Amino acid sequence: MSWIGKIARVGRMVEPAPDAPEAAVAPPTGVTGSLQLRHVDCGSCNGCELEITSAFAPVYDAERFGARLVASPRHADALLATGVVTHNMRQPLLNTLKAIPEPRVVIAVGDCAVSGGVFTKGYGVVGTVGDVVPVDVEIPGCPPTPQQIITALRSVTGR
Amino acid sequence: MTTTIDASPAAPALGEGPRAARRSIDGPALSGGLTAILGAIGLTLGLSVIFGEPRQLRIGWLLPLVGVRLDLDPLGGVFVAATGAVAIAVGIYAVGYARREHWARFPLVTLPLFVAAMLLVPAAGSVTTFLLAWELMAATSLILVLSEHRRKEVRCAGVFYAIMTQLGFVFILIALVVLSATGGGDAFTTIAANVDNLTPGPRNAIFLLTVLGFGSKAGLLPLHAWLPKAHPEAPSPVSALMSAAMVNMGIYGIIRIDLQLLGPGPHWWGLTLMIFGAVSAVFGVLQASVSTDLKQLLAYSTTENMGLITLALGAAALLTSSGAPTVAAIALTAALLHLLSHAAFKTLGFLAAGSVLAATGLRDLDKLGGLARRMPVTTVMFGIAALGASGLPLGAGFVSEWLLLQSLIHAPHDSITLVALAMPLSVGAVALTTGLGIAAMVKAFGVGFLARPRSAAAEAAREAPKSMLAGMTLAAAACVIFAVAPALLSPALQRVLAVLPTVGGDSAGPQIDTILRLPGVAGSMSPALLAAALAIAVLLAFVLARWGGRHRPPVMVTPLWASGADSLSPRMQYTATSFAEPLQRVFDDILRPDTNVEVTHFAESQYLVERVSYRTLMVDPVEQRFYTPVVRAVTIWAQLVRRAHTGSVHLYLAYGAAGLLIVLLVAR
Amino acid sequence: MTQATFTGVLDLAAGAFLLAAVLIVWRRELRAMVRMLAWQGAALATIPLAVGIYQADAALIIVGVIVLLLRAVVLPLLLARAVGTEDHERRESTPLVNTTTSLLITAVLTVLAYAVTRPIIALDPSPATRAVPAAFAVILIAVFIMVSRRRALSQAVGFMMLDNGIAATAFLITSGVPLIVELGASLDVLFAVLVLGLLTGHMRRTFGDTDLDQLRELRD
Amino acid sequence: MSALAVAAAALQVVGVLAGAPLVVGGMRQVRARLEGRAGGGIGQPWRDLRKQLRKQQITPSGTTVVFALAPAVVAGSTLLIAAIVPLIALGSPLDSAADLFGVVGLLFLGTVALTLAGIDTGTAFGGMGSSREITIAALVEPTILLAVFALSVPGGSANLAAIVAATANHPEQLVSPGSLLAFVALAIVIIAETGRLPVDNPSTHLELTMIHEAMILEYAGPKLALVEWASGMRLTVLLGLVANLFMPWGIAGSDPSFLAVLIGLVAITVKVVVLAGLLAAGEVFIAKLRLFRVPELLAGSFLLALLAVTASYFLGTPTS
Repeated sequence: MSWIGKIARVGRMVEPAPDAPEAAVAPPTGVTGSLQLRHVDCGSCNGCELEITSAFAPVYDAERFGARLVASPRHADALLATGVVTHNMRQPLLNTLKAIPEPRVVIAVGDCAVSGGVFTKGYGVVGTVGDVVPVDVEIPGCPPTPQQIITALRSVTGR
Repeated sequence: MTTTIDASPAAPALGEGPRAARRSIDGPALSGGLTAILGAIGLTLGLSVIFGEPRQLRIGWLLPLVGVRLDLDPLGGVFVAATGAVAIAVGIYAVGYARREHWARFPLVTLPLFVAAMLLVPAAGSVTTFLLAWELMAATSLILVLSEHRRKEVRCAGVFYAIMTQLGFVFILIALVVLSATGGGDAFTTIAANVDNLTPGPRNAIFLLTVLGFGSKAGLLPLHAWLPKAHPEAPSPVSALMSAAMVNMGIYGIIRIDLQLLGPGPHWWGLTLMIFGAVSAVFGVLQASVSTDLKQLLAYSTTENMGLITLALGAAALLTSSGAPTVAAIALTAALLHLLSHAAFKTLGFLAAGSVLAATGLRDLDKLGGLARRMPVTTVMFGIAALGASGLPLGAGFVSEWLLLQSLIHAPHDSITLVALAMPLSVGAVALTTGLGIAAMVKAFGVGFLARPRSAAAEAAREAPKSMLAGMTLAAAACVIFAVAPALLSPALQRVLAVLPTVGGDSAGPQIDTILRLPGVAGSMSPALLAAALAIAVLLAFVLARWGGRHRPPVMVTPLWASGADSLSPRMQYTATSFAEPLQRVFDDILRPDTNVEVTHFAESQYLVERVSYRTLMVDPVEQRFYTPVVRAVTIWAQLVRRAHTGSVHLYLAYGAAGLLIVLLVAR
Repeated sequence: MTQATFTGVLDLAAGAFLLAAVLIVWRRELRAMVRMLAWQGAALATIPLAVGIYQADAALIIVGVIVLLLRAVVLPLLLARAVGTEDHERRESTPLVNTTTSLLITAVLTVLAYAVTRPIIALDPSPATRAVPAAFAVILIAVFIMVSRRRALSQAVGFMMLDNGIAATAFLITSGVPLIVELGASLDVLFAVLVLGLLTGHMRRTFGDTDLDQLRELRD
Repeated sequence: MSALAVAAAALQVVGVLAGAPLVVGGMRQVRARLEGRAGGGIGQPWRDLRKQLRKQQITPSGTTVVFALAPAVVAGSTLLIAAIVPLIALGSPLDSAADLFGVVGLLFLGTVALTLAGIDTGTAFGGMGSSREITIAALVEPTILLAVFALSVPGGSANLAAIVAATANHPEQLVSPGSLLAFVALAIVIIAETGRLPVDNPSTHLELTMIHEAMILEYAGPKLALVEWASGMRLTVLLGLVANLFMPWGIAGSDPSFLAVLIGLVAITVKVVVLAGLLAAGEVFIAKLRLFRVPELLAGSFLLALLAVTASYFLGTPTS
């Protein structure tokens, strides 16, 4: 009983959506408003992961723009890569990208993924995500805010 | 008999030369051909009896005093025809199989004999002839089981089989001797005429003894344990014959003696049969679903299916005695149809398993896999058999299981409490059996034939030779008929039902047309229409999947998704053991697997694990509880008897003389 | 109240009565069990109420109201108070027979109840007696609960279910028990629950929880 | 069999095809709203489907024709069920071709096809999902058949039209214990068969807790679309079936008029929407059961189904 009361009290906690951003790339298949994402942590400090999590949580609710995280790259349209690419994660990153059916988009999340951030030229680091796979959309920030992530996702879903 | 060739590849080359020169005849072809011809004769004879007049044959000189008496009526005709049909497929298959496996002369000779004995059993018209044929069948099958007697497991299975089959024979012998003594004659017809003189005491005793005896042949609990041992160890064509034809003889015995001769009995007869059937079905399928040996799985599935048939027979008996002959007729039709379809899909299953065994030398599902690419025809064949065994629509077993369920739900429930209580529980048992049967067959087909090979032997598998494929194709054709067009069998079934006394002539059983309709109760189903509609629906689904196709990039072949790693090794696949593990855990209390976990710690710290070994062994709990004591008792007895065996011929003569004296004194 | 409605209400009450018993077997949480027990009491009270209204018998209606108060409100409240506040007290942690098996045994017991009570129904087939098997099944299930549960409170729940079952059987077979008999029986139960409550409290003070296996220690 | 009855059956198939993604979307939307989110909208599954249908088809190396065929078999068997069961009108031309047992068989045929596909991939997750799915399916079967049994007692037949017609003619049977127990039992098995909470979590990302999702991890593009679509259709058809078995109001007769078909369509839409909404709302309050506690749930539902049969046997006989 108390749960029903809680649901009623809380109501909608989602932030109002700002206007849709300009499209960064055309929607991969021509269908707007649907984007399944496979997330790969290439060597992140988990800061970006936390922000991604909250982007999909009730307050920011990325799902209302058609984005959804999925378990298998086979189900995905886009690769969400976080962190600098370490030696150990280079091959898994390539494998994951290869497993995603065409047409596909690569989104680099966070300063490390985009430019290397504080880990640039570290001994275990191969380079940025862009050094390993072709990146279509970049989300700068250390870590980027959920709002930034959502804006970037909307620029791909077109919704 | 000593020209047995070992399995080692070098041996045939050495042995082949001189033998080929000595015997110009082709043993496998002759034996297989003879088997198939015998089968064809049986099939024709059976069908001619079903549609024509009963046939009789007396050979007075063959047995002293009573002679051999063969009476073939439509009921026997069904079994003769079914055995014949199985033998045709097996005979053709055996040609290639015996060549590939280099059978010795002894099994080659025995194979047609075995088929002949099985054809004689349902044709027997008197107790003596019946017992003679029964024993001939048991002996020949034992020889065939022991074909590969060099392996220890085979010998062990052989001993088990010999003891259990003779134990069953003793039950049948006692029962039939009592029956013929009280029935005033040797011939079944005489007994049938006098059977009303039987008092309930001996009648019930005969019923129980025959159910036990015939049940042991049919693989029913608790006398089933020889079956999953002997059937897998026999060469595959023999397994097919035993599992698809020989077990039927147990059912035949129950129908002939208990339902027809002793005829409508009290309620508890039907109930007893139902309980035996339900327990066997559930236990059999449970063992099959956790078994990892392809042939053993099929053997347990035989126990399951015989259980279902017995359940249907019991339901028919119970319904007859509660005054519902129309529904009883449905149950009986279900039993007969399931018997026939089981013969078809089990033949196919064992023959396909034999192909796998011949191609890889493996029966262990944990080592198989990937055969779909290497042995495509065999895979399709096993798929058809597995679909039939799982009782799903489009499978051979669906129609009969549907009939069985219909008969159970339409049982009259307002008059007799027993019926009202037995039927829901039976539906539960049948449903659990079907559900677990699906799991077992998915495991056998999926793990055994799909995915990637789990061993080098499976990797190197090659498709079976033509004659083996031909035999399997015949059986597969039969399966398809049962699955899609059971209407073709309808005339034969109607004729047989008409002669069965429990049902009676006037209520002729369900109408099996394109659309199956049940008489007296509302219910209909059409396997053919269903198949056609499903085909259309699947095509529709394909068309749907083409929608938007012009936007698509070309199809890509990529390696499996290995969660980011470079590749998956075949050892990372689920095996049969792991596949069945959830079921094994759910039914832990019944299966009681022997599990053992050993954890070895590093010497430095007990928090660091060096090695974990996990071992689980599936043992048949019934076997452990009931059989080991029996076998031990027999062994002790044998030890005692051994003391009388001194080796002295004089003493043996004295035993003989003493025995003769005792007989004379008693019979005085 | 027409005959059809009466039969319907009676059937539903019997069904709910049995269902509550099944759910008590199913659930492990003691609070949930007590709640189910209250529902069962309500279903039980429906029987004399329905019979009373159908036959226009004021005494039966009074009995029904008393039963409703006592078994759906007072006794469950007492039991709920006895349910410990500590976390580990709230569940039937490890019943002697696991839940799946318990449910299957319940199935068998129900079927048995139907088989056993058949002759009784045959004596006087009426809508009321046809519901007797459900009441009898509850008696068997109650005994099973008392056999298979560890906690003293589960035992109390089982005991009350047993009494519910007996009362229901009595209502259904005789179409109403004399007021005084019902009152006496209900008082007995009340006392029994009070005694059980005291005992449980005592056990908790002595052993720290109410696992009945602890009583074995008293033997030594 | 009139032309309109055939048209009604065809309409059922088309309706299920078009409506299934909307039902799934609606359920997600209900869940989102109760969680305080805005949600993707009811049309989201349709957008996902259209997108997946335009994506590249992938054949994982080593898979056989079983893997390629399974989605079509699942979808096909579900479409066939949609044509058989009385959703809009009673007189489906296929009604005499399959009764409720046949429908259950078709349902399992689809399950088996997908299970085999899961094994066929040869990945650890595929095998794991298949193993769990088939275990649950095996344990569901007794309940489902007993529930069918209980349902067939009042009408004296397991044919769907007969059951629905019997309930429509005697609505008072609905409040009998037998009928109510059968409803609960059937609801539990449908939840188990369609992979909803608490048996399976359809929106999980964690492979180790997956059942249905684990089997289809290797599917991509149009095949994935077909599988997702089929599982939505499965849910829709079963919800519609339950709705009409227990609340057959508004369904058109076996020889319907145009207006009756229209009313039937509206009625079934309303019923399915209400049921789906309730199911989705209920799911918010429960967590997934541990895999080895699922047998408890299924044993419970088996017991309920058995009680349903005995209740309708012993209580349902009319007083003389």
